[in-house]
Amino acid sequence: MHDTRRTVLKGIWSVGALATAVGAGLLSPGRAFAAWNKGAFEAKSAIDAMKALGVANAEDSKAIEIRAPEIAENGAVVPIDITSNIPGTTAIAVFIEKNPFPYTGSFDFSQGAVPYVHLRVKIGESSPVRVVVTAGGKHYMTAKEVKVTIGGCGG
Amino acid sequence: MADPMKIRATLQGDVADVRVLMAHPMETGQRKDAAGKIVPLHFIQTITAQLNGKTVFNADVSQAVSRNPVFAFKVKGAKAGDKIVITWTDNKGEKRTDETVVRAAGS
Amino acid sequence: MRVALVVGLVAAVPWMQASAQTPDPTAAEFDKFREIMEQDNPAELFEVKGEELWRARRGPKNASLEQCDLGLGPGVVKGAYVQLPRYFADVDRVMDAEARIVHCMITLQGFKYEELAKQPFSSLVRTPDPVSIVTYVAAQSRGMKLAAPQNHPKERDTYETGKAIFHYRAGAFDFSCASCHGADDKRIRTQPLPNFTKPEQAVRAVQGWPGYRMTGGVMHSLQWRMNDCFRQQRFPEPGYASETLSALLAYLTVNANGHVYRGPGIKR
Amino acid sequence: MKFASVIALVSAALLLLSCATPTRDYTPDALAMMKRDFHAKGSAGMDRLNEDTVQAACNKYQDNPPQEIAAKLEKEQFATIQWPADGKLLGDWKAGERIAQNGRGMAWNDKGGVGGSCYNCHQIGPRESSFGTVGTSLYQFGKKRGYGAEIQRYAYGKIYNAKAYNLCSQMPRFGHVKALTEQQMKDLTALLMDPASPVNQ
Repeated sequence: MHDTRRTVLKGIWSVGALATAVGAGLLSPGRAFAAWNKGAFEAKSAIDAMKALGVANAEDSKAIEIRAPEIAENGAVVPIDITSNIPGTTAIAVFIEKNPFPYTGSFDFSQGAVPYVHLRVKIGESSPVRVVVTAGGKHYMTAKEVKVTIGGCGG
Repeated sequence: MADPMKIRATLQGDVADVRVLMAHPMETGQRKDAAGKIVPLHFIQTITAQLNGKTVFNADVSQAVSRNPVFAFKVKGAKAGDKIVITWTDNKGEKRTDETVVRAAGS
Repeated sequence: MRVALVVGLVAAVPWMQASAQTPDPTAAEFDKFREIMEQDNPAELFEVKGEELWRARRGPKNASLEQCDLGLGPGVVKGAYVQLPRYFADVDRVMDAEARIVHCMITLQGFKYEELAKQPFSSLVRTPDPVSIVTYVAAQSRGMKLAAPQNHPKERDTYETGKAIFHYRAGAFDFSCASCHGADDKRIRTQPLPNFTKPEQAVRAVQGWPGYRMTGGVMHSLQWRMNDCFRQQRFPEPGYASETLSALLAYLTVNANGHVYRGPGIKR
Repeated sequence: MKFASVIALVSAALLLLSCATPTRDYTPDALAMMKRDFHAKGSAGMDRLNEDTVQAACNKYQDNPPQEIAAKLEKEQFATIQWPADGKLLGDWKAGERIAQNGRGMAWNDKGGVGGSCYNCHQIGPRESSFGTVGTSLYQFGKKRGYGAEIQRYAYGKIYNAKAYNLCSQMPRFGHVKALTEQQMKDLTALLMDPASPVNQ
């Protein structure tokens, strides 16, 4: 996806668009990456979102660890830990395939940040959680199924 | 104005374990209020974290992140006393910045 | 008919034994991730807010709550929560933490009970002040042992009354609190039901409250938990911060005495 | 089961010893306190705090009434069961599954559309893994017991008034309190007793 971002940044018109966005306060000046990818976030399928991000050609990798519950106690708050053991990892993107808008977020690491992130997400129904890692301009992926159940009255 | 974040940055060796709690409704735009009216989309879109002024962690996220978001990440090469500054921006243009210092484990 | 019933029981027994012997894998999975959730708990956001509210001059009397006596003397917050409910001579009754906070908001700050009781529970758009305050107060007892006192005769009486409330069956479905929380190894849907009549399980009535509830993402106190149990018990509604709820909480907390309270938690 | 309840009694007794022995029955204190503190809300009126004869006996004897009292009251409860006039006890198991899944009904915030809350407490159909364990498993209910008229009657009667069979059962009396209609109870009976129901596969 960072390929896409870099491409966007290199394009003449988009530099102007970015400057406008910075000027409008939508982006902090310290943020060196492209704007929030509306097309990817509004895609209704994971594959369309991946295409919009330019990561649709990812290859399977065992070097990505996803720690998430097999059965989530509550789909409103599902904890996910992601670690990439692929050298040179610069970004991790998360897709919850069965959600209405599968693309959930991208996390970029620079200046010593370890390619690890913990986040908590809403999962509407049992779904694979797919993770795409960007490293050295290439994309790698893996997935883990999370089941969502009906709870009781308690808590 | 948005409520403050709660940020914890603890040193484990030379890696700072940064954990942040944010107060935000993360509305999906699909929920109805008591009167049956759709509550409009309202969610954090971007998060930026800096260590001593250098951007180390950037996130673009969707409304699928849980209400009152929790994130954690790790930064290598940090030391006690380093400054961590985190900023989020939501889809309505609201913004919140908070900071903390990296602490040695157990202090 | 008796024959049919016996058939039913016999058929059920092997299955029940199986469930008693093998630990529930679903529950084990929940517990594993519960720990991760507790590590970073949005309840802390409410704890911070509650502390601000405790210190701020508010209400018609423009006073803070810093002179509120939670049982250990005016202004003492540390360790107060684990020693509640307790008897208070100024009101001649046993009060739980939130009931006492509400009492202080009324007497010290001049708030009206009717106003506080109008919408006492958190919603997606609003967290009532006493909920944040009780979260702050509870957090100041993190890591301490539960020690709800049973010294005053009224504390002992209240415990026994709470116990009787716990076991009282009535209403459209013939339920008591004990219908769900009076036996071991039961669950509703996938939610485990602790047996609150036993000390080692009674702690689960107290532990994790006030709690950040994942459903809806709101902060709830034990006042809400008791209220919602009575709703599902198909009873009429108990008054907010009423003596009935203090009595019930006294029964549950005394049963759990001696266990370490881990502070505000996270709930399904 | 008996053994477990003995253990429960013993541990309850130990608990009492450790917390000063009660000198009397506190139920009247409890009821007086609740009557003072509660208020009617929605469909849940204050009359719900009053015990009927069954609840009173179970409260008085901690769910373990003497045999003769239990037998007499169970007989009374059995007499309240209104059997379908058309003599048919089996409805539509598909509708029954929906009723079994629905946990609404009779609480102060419930408005119409009452369900049976069955999965809250029972394992029933094979496809629903999110089931409670307060009640016994009903999976293969008919297959195990046979599909005869007597078992059909037991299933319908138990749903209608569980207290007719076991006075202090924790199961609500769905027909007796009019939580479920005759058709709904037939549908639930079909869920348990129809050989085509997934419960019996």
